[in-house]
Amino acid sequence: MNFGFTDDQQAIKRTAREFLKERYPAATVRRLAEEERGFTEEQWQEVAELGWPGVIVPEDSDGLGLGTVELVVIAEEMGYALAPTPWFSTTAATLMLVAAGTEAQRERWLGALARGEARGTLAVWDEHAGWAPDHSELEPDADGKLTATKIAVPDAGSADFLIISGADGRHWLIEASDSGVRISPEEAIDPTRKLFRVELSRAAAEPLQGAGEAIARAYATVVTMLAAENVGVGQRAMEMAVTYAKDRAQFDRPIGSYQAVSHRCAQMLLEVEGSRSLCYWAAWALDHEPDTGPRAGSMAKAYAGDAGFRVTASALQVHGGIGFTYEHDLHFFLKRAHANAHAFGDSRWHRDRVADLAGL
Amino acid sequence: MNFGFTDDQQAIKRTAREFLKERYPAATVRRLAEEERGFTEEQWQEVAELGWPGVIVPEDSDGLGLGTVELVVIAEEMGYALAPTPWFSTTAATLMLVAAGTEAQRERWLGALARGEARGTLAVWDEHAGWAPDHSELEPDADGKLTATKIAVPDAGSADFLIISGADGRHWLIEASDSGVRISPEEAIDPTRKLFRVELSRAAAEPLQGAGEAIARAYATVVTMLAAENVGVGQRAMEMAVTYAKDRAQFDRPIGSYQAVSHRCAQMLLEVEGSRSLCYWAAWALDHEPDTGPRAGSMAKAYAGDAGFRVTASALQVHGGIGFTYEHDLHFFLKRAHANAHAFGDSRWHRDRVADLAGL
Amino acid sequence: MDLTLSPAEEAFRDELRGWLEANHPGREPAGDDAAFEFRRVWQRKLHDAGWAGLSWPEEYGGRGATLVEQAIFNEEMVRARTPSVANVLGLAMGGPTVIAHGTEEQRKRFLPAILSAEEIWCQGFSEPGAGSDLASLKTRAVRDGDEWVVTGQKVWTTFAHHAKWCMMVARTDPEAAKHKGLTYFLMDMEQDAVQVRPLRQITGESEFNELFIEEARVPKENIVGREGEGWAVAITTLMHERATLAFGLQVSVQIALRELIETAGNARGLNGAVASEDPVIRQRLAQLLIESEVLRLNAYRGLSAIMRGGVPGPEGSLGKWHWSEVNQSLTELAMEIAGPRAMLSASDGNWSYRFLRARANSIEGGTTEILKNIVAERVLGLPRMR
Amino acid sequence: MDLTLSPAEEAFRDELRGWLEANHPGREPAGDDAAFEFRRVWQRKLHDAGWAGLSWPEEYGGRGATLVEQAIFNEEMVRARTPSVANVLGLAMGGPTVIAHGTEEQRKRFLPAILSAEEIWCQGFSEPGAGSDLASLKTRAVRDGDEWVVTGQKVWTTFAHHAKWCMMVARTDPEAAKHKGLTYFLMDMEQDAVQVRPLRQITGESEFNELFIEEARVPKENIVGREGEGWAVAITTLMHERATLAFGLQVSVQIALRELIETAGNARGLNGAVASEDPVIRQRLAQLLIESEVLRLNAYRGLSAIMRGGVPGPEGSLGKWHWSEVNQSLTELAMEIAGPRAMLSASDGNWSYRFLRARANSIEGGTTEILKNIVAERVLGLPRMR
Repeated sequence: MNFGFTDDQQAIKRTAREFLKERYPAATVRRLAEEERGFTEEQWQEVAELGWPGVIVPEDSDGLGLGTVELVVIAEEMGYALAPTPWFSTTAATLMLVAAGTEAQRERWLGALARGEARGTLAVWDEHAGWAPDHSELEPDADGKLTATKIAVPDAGSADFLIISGADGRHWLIEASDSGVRISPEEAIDPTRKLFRVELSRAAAEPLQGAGEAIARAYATVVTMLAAENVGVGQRAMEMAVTYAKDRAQFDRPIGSYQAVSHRCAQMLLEVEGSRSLCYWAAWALDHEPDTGPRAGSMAKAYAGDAGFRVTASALQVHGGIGFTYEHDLHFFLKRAHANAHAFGDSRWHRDRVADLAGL
Repeated sequence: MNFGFTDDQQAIKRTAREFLKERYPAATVRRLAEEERGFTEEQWQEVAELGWPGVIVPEDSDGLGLGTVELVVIAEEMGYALAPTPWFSTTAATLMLVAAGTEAQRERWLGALARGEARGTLAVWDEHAGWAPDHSELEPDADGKLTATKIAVPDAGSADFLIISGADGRHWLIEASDSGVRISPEEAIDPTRKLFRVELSRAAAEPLQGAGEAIARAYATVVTMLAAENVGVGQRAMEMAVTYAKDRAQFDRPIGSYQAVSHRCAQMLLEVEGSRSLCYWAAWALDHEPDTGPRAGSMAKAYAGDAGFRVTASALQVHGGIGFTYEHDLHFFLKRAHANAHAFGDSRWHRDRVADLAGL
Repeated sequence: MDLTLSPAEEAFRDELRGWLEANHPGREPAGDDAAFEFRRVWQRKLHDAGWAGLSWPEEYGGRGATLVEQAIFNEEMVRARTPSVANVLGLAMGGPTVIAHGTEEQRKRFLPAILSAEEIWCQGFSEPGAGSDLASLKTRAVRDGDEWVVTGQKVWTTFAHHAKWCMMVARTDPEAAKHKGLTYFLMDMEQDAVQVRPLRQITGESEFNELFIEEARVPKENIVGREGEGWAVAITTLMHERATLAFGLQVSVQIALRELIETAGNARGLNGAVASEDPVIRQRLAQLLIESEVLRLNAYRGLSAIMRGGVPGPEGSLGKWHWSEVNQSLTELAMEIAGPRAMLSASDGNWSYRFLRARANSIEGGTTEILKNIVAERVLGLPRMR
Repeated sequence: MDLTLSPAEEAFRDELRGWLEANHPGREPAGDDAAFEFRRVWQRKLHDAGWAGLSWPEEYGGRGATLVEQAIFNEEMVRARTPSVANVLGLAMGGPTVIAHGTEEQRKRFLPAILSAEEIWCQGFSEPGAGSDLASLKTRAVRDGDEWVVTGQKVWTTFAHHAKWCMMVARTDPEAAKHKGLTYFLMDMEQDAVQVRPLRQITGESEFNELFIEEARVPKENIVGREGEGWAVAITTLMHERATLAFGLQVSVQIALRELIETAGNARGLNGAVASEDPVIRQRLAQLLIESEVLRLNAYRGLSAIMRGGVPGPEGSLGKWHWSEVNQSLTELAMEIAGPRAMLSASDGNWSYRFLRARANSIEGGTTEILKNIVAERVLGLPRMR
């Protein structure tokens, strides 16, 4: 019984921190944020060389065959660096294939994914459905083709295939190159993760197989990754706020010596650490305690969704006016925390799930 | 358009403040809190001499023929002094009779009420129904007799009659002396307002008449009075906290010079003043704008219910350990604020009503 | 207590309501310049009809309106959902400051052009190093004959790129104690020595500016109040900001909330049901209805207090602070109602923009921390924070 | 990361679980004295079976258990809903302090009787004028031969009326700087010079006491640590209070929340529906489930950190502070679920009492304000509040 990381996990964390710090300094993040695609092929290849796209791909498909804890370690660092990369979206698609792909789909894609030769993404929101991430009303045509519009699909513009959710928990794989697929950029609040509108017009769709439970666990893993990103985002925003509070003086003393500021920072720590505990637990449970996993994942997402936004907004308040300028980096963190809070089910929705799963 | 009180209203307020301060010092409140009945006949006679039981009784029934604003002025001061008196409960019953009493009921009771010769109360909660104050399931027997148990009925032990609510918004008047009525004290959190259990066993019941709308307005007036009490309670608790924060020193300076304390006190002011604005507006609307009245009353009750508890709890935190002792007076205010928040619909219920009445 | 309108007030309201029905300018066009021009035209139209500077004395082009009429005016503007005017700061802060502390010449010179929106005003108080601690400002002004020469840097100057006049505080006596050596100037923005650099905000737009002032010239007749007494004049400006704007702010919340309720009535919420029928959303909308009512009522109670007592007091700080919290909650709820569209900038009703913009509410015009200090010290009489 | 139990840990758990099944003492009786006697018997039973002072070294009557075993122990106590033990402060604070700072003689003298509940301990730190500012305490101790003579007043001494020993800090050098002149004593409560006056609380019960100390005698061998170094020893006690008790506190929240969910499942809520099916209540119960999970996980993460680093650190402050907020929310929600019964003292599940009792949570054992200061200064490294 030990919350500490193994040596291997520590090594991944250290590598991630150093690599991302080196390759994604604030200026780079800012530049990528202003571009439409948000990353370069070279940057993706570097990520692939670290093996990250294959973390949860089995070793016999060229992956690392690791688990959710390792995903969460990387996701937290991704949030800390706010690195714009399609690693999250492609990992989400990979999780779906590992959980519920047909033999042929796994054969076709997993190795390529692990080697960084292909990318995927996960499209859940119908244009006109409610906000629940599992509430798609999409039905295939009689011949299995799909016609629909999905919104806010991350990194779809650079993906080779899309996993599409539909009514009754069904999912399909569609290749981006299909003539029935039209992908166009949407203006996202968070410019460090590119969102796209995906219009399908009788697109060829291969159904996934796999049981509902495996898919549920894959979704729980996806939201745990987002929660972990918010841990990193919150940690970084808190560090920025603490540093600013030490440096900035008003009325002849550092603002961090005022309780209005220092207690605010203490509250940030409370929420960041709480988020972190839940994420690590959820990750571990998803790997080792299948019954607990989905509940833990929803707990982590609900808490870290709220906390990420509150911590970054609070950090902005500590910074005062300067934090409200585009020139300062803080707003990128606030926007990511906000977007993550609303992606794949907001806190309200995940609390409802926690209540369901706790038998309430 | 003027939020200021008229000269008459100012005079009532001044009299109330002085009379209650004189007659209900902390030691008296504390003594009455520990008695079962909670007030003496002499004390009631003093209140009656001021005309307060007759504030909303028409002048031709020996009342003052005044309105809700005057009730609220008195209720606020009652809360400020935390005077244990059955004025609230008897006024609640009086409001019901004025709104919906039959000619005979009004004839029989209103004059006596106004002169302080009789007291009534209002019993709403069935023992086994839900918590909504309008959710009684009580039905009369075929011959009109009532058999039921009502809980948490204020001052029933010293009332001459009870107004009993039932299913479908019906109400009855029952005399306390009826052989089918059994009244026993309940242990209340707030010892400055005595609560009773009322068991009816085929008690003779006279139905009230009057339209649903008049009754709804009477209830809105009752909850506005409770809200006004919480304004006075909150004001007093805030004053206690501010005084303590000025006097108490820790780490060689008054604790009120720490933002953790001073900002807490500022928050109290925000909530007390907000409650006060809503109460005055609701009172005015109940007298002058019938369409707005019930919505305003529910707004005042919801806000002042929450605020009263938060302000008194916050004042306790400012006081630290000493505020948690029975010897200190603060807890009586906290308990009243809490009880008022839950009486006649809690904040949740009143917010639901606000939503309904706003057409949501 | 009498919250009804007098016959005169009713007549005023009916007149205004009729005028607004006939003269409503429609929706603001997109684009900063187009919108600003639209607001200028709208203000001129209001002014021509005698609706601008309503409460100013008639001799200065106002209407000498009562505070209640001013309130009715604001209420009717909400009801009609009118756009903003161009010279917000001139009307709400500049004019009242000149009326209170200016000379007769200054009043004659400046007030008419404020009303007509011919001359737009901006405010140069904050500096990079002097935010909440305003009196630590470093911009200097040195006497040179009949002029003062001003050098320094200002930030958060709204409308600077449209402004003719900047109400500005600068240090004229570097030897004096912090609050003593300051003087209040009206600086002409149309000189090369004043450079305006737009400050891009997290919303992407540039509503605010930085001013770089390099030996700008201000004639001595443009000092408001006396040399070295700028702090007191600045406080008047800030009080008017918090009091007058607070009334406008509660009105803007009423509008926004009405729009949000409409949005919620059309949005499909959790599991596809209508968002405004969701019990959890309903609770929060109801709470916002209540809080926005508190803002409105407190503003009116403030008016009643001013009617009895004279000048706006520190209680105005309460309204500004409370408004910022309500507006932040409101926009956060809007994001919740937007569901996955909360991630997109182009949400219906511009909610994503408003959500980001609201983060500044608790900073601009006095941070919440400073406002709480003011309430604690000046309203509750608690000891000064050390 | 490995949140599974090792085979040894599983064996420990199974043994304990079996023992608890066989030996659970049932529900605590009503009445202060009866309840206390019940707790004493229960502790003795635990001790006899080797379950008391689990983590203490074996040479002092403990089991030398690992921190994880200690955690498992707490978890199993929750699962079995066991009552409290009698000597809470002796086990959680007194024993660990004596182990850390005491002499070998003191360990031998005091530890066994703590474990067996023969000698109950209380804590005399706070004074009427020294609450959060503990080091400003005024109780004096003057040397008289081989004894110290103690005079002063203490408050908030839980269990004082049952206690044999009081761990107490007194000023032994009035000339020294505030934190320097203090010494840590173990004072025998069984002397006339020590008067215990129960302090009635807002709940009506008297869980705490005041101590009036008039020339009480403490032999010099009952000093823990050295003369003048009492502050450091007291900090150890407080750290253990926050760290060890925090683990117990999260367990108590788990129990309470489970009970509240049961209550909500049986209560008729708004408009007669089952309370736990109400969407608004469900949201709040779910949030409490999440927050209480955070408390549990943070406590475990704290253990992992101690296993790596040694002593409990200031992070313990985080848990105590967070717990108080969670427990207050929980009891407030219980009142909401109680509906009109929230006005009555005799509510089902004793929720009204717990609701009132919870108000002290953010004060006792370090106010939330002080804990936030500690977190800000010692964990985040922010400048000292002035």
